[in-house]
Amino acid sequence: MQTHDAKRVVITIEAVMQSRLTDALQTADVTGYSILPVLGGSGQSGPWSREGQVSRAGGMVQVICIVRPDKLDKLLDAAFAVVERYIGIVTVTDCQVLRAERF
Amino acid sequence: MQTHDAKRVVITIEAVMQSRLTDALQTADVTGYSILPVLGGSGQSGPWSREGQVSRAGGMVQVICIVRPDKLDKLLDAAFAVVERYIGIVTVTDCQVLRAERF
Amino acid sequence: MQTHDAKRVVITIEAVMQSRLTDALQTADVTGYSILPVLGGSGQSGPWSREGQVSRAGGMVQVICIVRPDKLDKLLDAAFAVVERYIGIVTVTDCQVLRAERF
Amino acid sequence: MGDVLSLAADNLLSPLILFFVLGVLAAFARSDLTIPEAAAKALSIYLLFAIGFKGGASVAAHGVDAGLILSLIAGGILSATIPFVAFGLLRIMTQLSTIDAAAVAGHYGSISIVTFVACTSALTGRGLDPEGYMVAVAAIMEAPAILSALWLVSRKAGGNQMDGNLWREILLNGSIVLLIGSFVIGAITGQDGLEKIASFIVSPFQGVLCLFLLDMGLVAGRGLRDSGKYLTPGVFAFGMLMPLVGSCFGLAAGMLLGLSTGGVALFMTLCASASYIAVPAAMRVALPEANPSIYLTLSLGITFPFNLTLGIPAYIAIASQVTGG
Amino acid sequence: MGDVLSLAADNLLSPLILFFVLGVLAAFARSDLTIPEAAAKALSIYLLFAIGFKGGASVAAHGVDAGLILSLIAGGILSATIPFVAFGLLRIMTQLSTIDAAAVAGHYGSISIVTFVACTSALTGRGLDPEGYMVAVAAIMEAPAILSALWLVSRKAGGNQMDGNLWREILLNGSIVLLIGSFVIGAITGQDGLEKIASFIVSPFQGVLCLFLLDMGLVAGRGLRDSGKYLTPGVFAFGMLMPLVGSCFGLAAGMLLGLSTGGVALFMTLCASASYIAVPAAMRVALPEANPSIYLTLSLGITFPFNLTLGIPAYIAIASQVTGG
Amino acid sequence: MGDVLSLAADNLLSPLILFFVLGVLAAFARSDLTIPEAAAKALSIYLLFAIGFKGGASVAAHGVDAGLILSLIAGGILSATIPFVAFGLLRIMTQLSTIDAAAVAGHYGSISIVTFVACTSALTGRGLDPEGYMVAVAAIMEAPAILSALWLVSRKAGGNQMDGNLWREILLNGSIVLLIGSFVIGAITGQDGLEKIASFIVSPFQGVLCLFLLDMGLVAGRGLRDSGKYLTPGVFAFGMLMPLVGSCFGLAAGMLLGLSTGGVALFMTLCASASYIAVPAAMRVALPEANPSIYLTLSLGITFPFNLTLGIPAYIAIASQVTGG
Ligand SMILES: Nc1ncnc2c1ncn2[C@@H]1O[C@H](COP(=O)(O)O)[C@@H](O)[C@H]1O
Ligand SMILES: Nc1ncnc2c1ncn2[C@@H]1O[C@H](COP(=O)(O)O)[C@@H](O)[C@H]1O
Ligand SMILES: Nc1ncnc2c1ncn2[C@@H]1O[C@H](COP(=O)(O)O)[C@@H](O)[C@H]1O
Ligand code: NA
Ligand code: NA
Ligand code: NA
Repeated sequence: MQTHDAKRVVITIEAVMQSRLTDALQTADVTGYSILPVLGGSGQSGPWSREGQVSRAGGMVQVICIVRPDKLDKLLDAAFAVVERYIGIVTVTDCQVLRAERF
Repeated sequence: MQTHDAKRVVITIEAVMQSRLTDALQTADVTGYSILPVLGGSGQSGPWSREGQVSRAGGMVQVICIVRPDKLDKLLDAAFAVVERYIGIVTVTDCQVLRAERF
Repeated sequence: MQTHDAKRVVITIEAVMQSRLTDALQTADVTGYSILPVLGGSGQSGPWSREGQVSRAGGMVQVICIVRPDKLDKLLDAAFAVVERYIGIVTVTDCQVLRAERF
Repeated sequence: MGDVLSLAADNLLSPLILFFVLGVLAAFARSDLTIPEAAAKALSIYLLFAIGFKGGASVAAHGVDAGLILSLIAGGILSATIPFVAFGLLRIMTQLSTIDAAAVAGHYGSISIVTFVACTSALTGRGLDPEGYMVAVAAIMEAPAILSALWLVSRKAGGNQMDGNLWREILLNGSIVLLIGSFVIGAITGQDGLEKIASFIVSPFQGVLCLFLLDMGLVAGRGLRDSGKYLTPGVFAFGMLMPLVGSCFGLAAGMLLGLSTGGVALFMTLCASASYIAVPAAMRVALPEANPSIYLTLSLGITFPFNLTLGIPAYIAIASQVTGG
Repeated sequence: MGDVLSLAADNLLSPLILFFVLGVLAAFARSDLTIPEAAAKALSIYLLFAIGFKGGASVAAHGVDAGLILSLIAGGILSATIPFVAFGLLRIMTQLSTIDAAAVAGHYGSISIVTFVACTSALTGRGLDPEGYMVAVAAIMEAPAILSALWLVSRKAGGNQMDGNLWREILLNGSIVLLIGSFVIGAITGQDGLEKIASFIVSPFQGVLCLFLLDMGLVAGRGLRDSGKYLTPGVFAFGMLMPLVGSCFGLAAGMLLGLSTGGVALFMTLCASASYIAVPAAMRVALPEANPSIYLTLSLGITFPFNLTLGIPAYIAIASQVTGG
Repeated sequence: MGDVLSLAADNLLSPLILFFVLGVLAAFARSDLTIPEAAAKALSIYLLFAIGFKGGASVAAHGVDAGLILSLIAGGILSATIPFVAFGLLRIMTQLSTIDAAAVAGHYGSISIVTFVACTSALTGRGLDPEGYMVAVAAIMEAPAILSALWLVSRKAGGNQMDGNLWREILLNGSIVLLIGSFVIGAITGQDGLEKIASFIVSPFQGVLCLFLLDMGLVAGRGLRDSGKYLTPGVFAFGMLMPLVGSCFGLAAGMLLGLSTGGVALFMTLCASASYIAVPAAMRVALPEANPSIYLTLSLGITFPFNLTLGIPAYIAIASQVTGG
């Protein structure tokens, strides 16, 4: 099966920042992303969990973007501008995609 | 620690297609997969969100399969046959696994 | 944008073992991880689903750790000690991260 | 006409409608007010459970008669027929492609259970209790329209979208199974069963419905906000004309069947309402090329609020007039 | 015997049982009807909260007596003992490995709170109110069986499966904490407290229970569908014989303690029922080699419906006979 | 004083407090008892819906008077003012950085709706029904404190943390929209509307509140367990002194406005309570450098239980004394 090179960018970010991040992605011409829930975790500021929470503060989401390699830098610049002052982890992995015409 | 080469295939697909995809995987001898929820996202057809939704239409899931490299092609063929006419993104990443005997 | 090499370790493990795994990670000096829900899946022991479930038995979670390459072995040893007797899949992928100073 | 307007004014200030409006406004204002998916599904399970059970218990109380069987048959036929009318209207009024038009048409043959419930409570409030078995008619009407929609496409575009799996999914759709299942259990256990669980399914019902309508307002508002662009004038007009056309079929059927005033009004409402749960899911599988933004926005964003606010009072007024009830 | 059958027939047509059956049928037919995980958990939290509180309030009303303490002790002993009986039976009747047999045995020493509730409402419906403190007995019986199961394995297979964490997890299991906590709060606040929240925990209780049984039917049906292959004739027979054997222990204990008719029937039911929440989670941690499909399918797919349909009426009939109640 | 203590003792043994305590204990003991996120959100939506609607219906019943407008203005001013007092106290009593102190201060200007409800039910239990419009005052007080906190930071640290998005998020926060929306709907539909949904929002209210307090206990206990280290003696003392200071402002305002005894006690409670839903979310966006463990632990782990147990009885006693009610 024919596949194409692409980059898989995973941005783990606070739920309160989600719409700011996706707005920034939109502005950087990244219109494709999927959002996954994060149940809990731990980092420099200790452990947390969504269980029983009512407030959006203190929860995180994962925003996953599959992009063509040449769009990566613009995406990372946009993402970095949002996560800079905030908690947030950005990882980039090489991947292969089917149907590159969809990106 | 001893690790083994494997492929990590992530198929983001509409929730209504989930059972069709897993049936196709089963038929292609891929019996191991995990399914993750997707909260929302955006693509060529605009943004969507699971919040407040009652219908399964309009939601997506992520189906993740870890497979031995030699099983990849069969998996991709099976996945492609299902996603072809539908919304769906298939990415493949190289990875290392512990305990390859389990695959 | 400047990025740094890192390893993305994804451990899919039974929900009942989650706290044991994160305790083991903590002991192995891995203090950063995020936990994602898993809705269902299939493996050697057949299909399962969280839908309608009340018990934690029979559900899984994904624990994702981004670590510096030199910390990988310690992490894998710690994870292996926990998953050894249990159901669990450990994959390692190479990735690039922004802001390596946070790890 | 004055009567319809006063009924409609009354209706517009009921908590049900106002909570729907609150949801739409909150979505337009981009408030972060949301109902979690699991909670929305739980609300909808509660409603189907309660509606089905109460319908069944009422059948147990009033007995099965020929009207039941004939109404079921009429419901099935109407659900299968109305999509053709809708398709014709869409071809005249809009520029939608065959596939999009067929998908939309399927929604209008099927029904919206919340519209059904809103009509039932308006009727009960006026002492016009409908036949209990109308719940079963509602359940029957969910599916046939889907087949008509698929037939419309296959006739024009060729190809067969149906497989065995899809058949099962349509007929054993969760909401159909729960509605019919609860109806049957209500019919078996009758008033005894109803008494046992009345303080769960009867007394809090209106309040739960308010919350559910808030959620529907949020979802509809989000849809209108993001997909309002698909609502060309023709499409928009269809969304308000079609329920009126559908209701005429319901009126005719209800009169032929000799239903009570409440029953006729409810039959009109069923024919006028459009699905937004079962049919969209089936359409995604069978007609993935159809644009979901069009059918969802039309059904949930235009026709649902139209029926809720103006339609139901009109159907009740007409049914009262015609049956002399 | 005729009495049991008529009781059973009555019981079989109650909404509770019928909703369980609906769930099983929907799962077998592969309907996509499901209750979201969060909603199912919320239902179970509601039930534990209500059961515990009502039990505590009833103890506050009737006062603590020696029966309470003795019943708790008896419950603990029975929970620890019954697994040995179950293990023996499994060795005779089935080919299960030591580890699988021990894991199954642990489930039968522990209890199912929904079976408990179903029995309580059957009793209340017949005017045979059981002692309020039976709730506390139920809570006490959750855990000891787990230790017996582990002891059975360590004796045969060597090795020690317990660590401090597991102890804490078993004893501070969410369902035990909520049940005992609500019981204590109910006992402290008494009738005053109960009055404040009665319209939340008393009146809607039966209805919520119906929904929960629907969910249990869905889960049990899915289990039977996917794992029915593990049900060899021996295993299947065990799932129906063991509750009867267990109930005899409960009968003996209830008579020795001098409980009321309702109390005896309830003790029989507790001994007859098998866990499907707390014990499976503990077994996954302590005995990962045991096959969960076997113990879950047996407990939820065979013994639970057996007790619900035939067991409870039988236990009530026997208890009535024996106590002359 | 003796009066306060007896009120407090009464209060301490109410189901509400006891379920909160159960949650805290379960979290400390690391029990796996948890309420799913979706269920907790559903509970909070129910509470806001019911509180708002009942407040609006009560305004409809008693009519709008000048007191309503003046109370709203007073509430807005107090919410904006109290953070400055809190900030001053924090500078004196603790070593917190400017940013952390400002973030904490913002929480104390805003309000906790559950504390509000707990006070309302204590008042109703004593026949001291407060003015219905206090719900609107509570809603108004949610947001201004946030602006004061941001102003405190920008004055000291320079830079502007506000953007248009944040404004919208603060003012159209889900809980504010639902509370005000339900209030308005309650006011429009009045007693008629209330009667329709009373068995959903009135009768089960106390029971739902118990479950919600259990959840808050679990979350607060987890916070204290994991972040107790941030509670230096000064911070800890602030968490109990600040509500008393805030309540004095509420007392003064309530007296000036000429509110009823219940109204004064409720105004004191609003000023004494600290936010743990809306403000933390705004602070994460506007002041990401502030440590959430500090403000959440203080607000939910110290001040909330302080008000629930000792504060509310004290405020009621003082209000009764001062108004001679
Ligand atoms: N190395 C990591 N790998 C995966 N997730 C992480 C990592 N570090 C931080 N996180 C996530 O980001 C959150 C905030 O991190 P921190 O700011 O370090 O407390 C954590 O609670 C985790 O959910
Ligand atoms: N490039 C992408 N990266 C991640 N997810 C995507 C991407 N493109 C599409 N998706 C997901 O697939 C859904 C449908 O995409 P589309 O068909 O382009 O509207 C989107 O709403 C996203 O959830
Ligand atoms: N190859 C795989 N890829 C992804 N997930 C898997 C794979 N194998 C197993 N799993 C997950 O692990 C669970 C237990 O696997 P097993 O022990 O093989 O039954 C499955 O139900 C899946 O959720
Ligand atoms: Na229709
Ligand atoms: Na038992
Ligand atoms: Na305050």
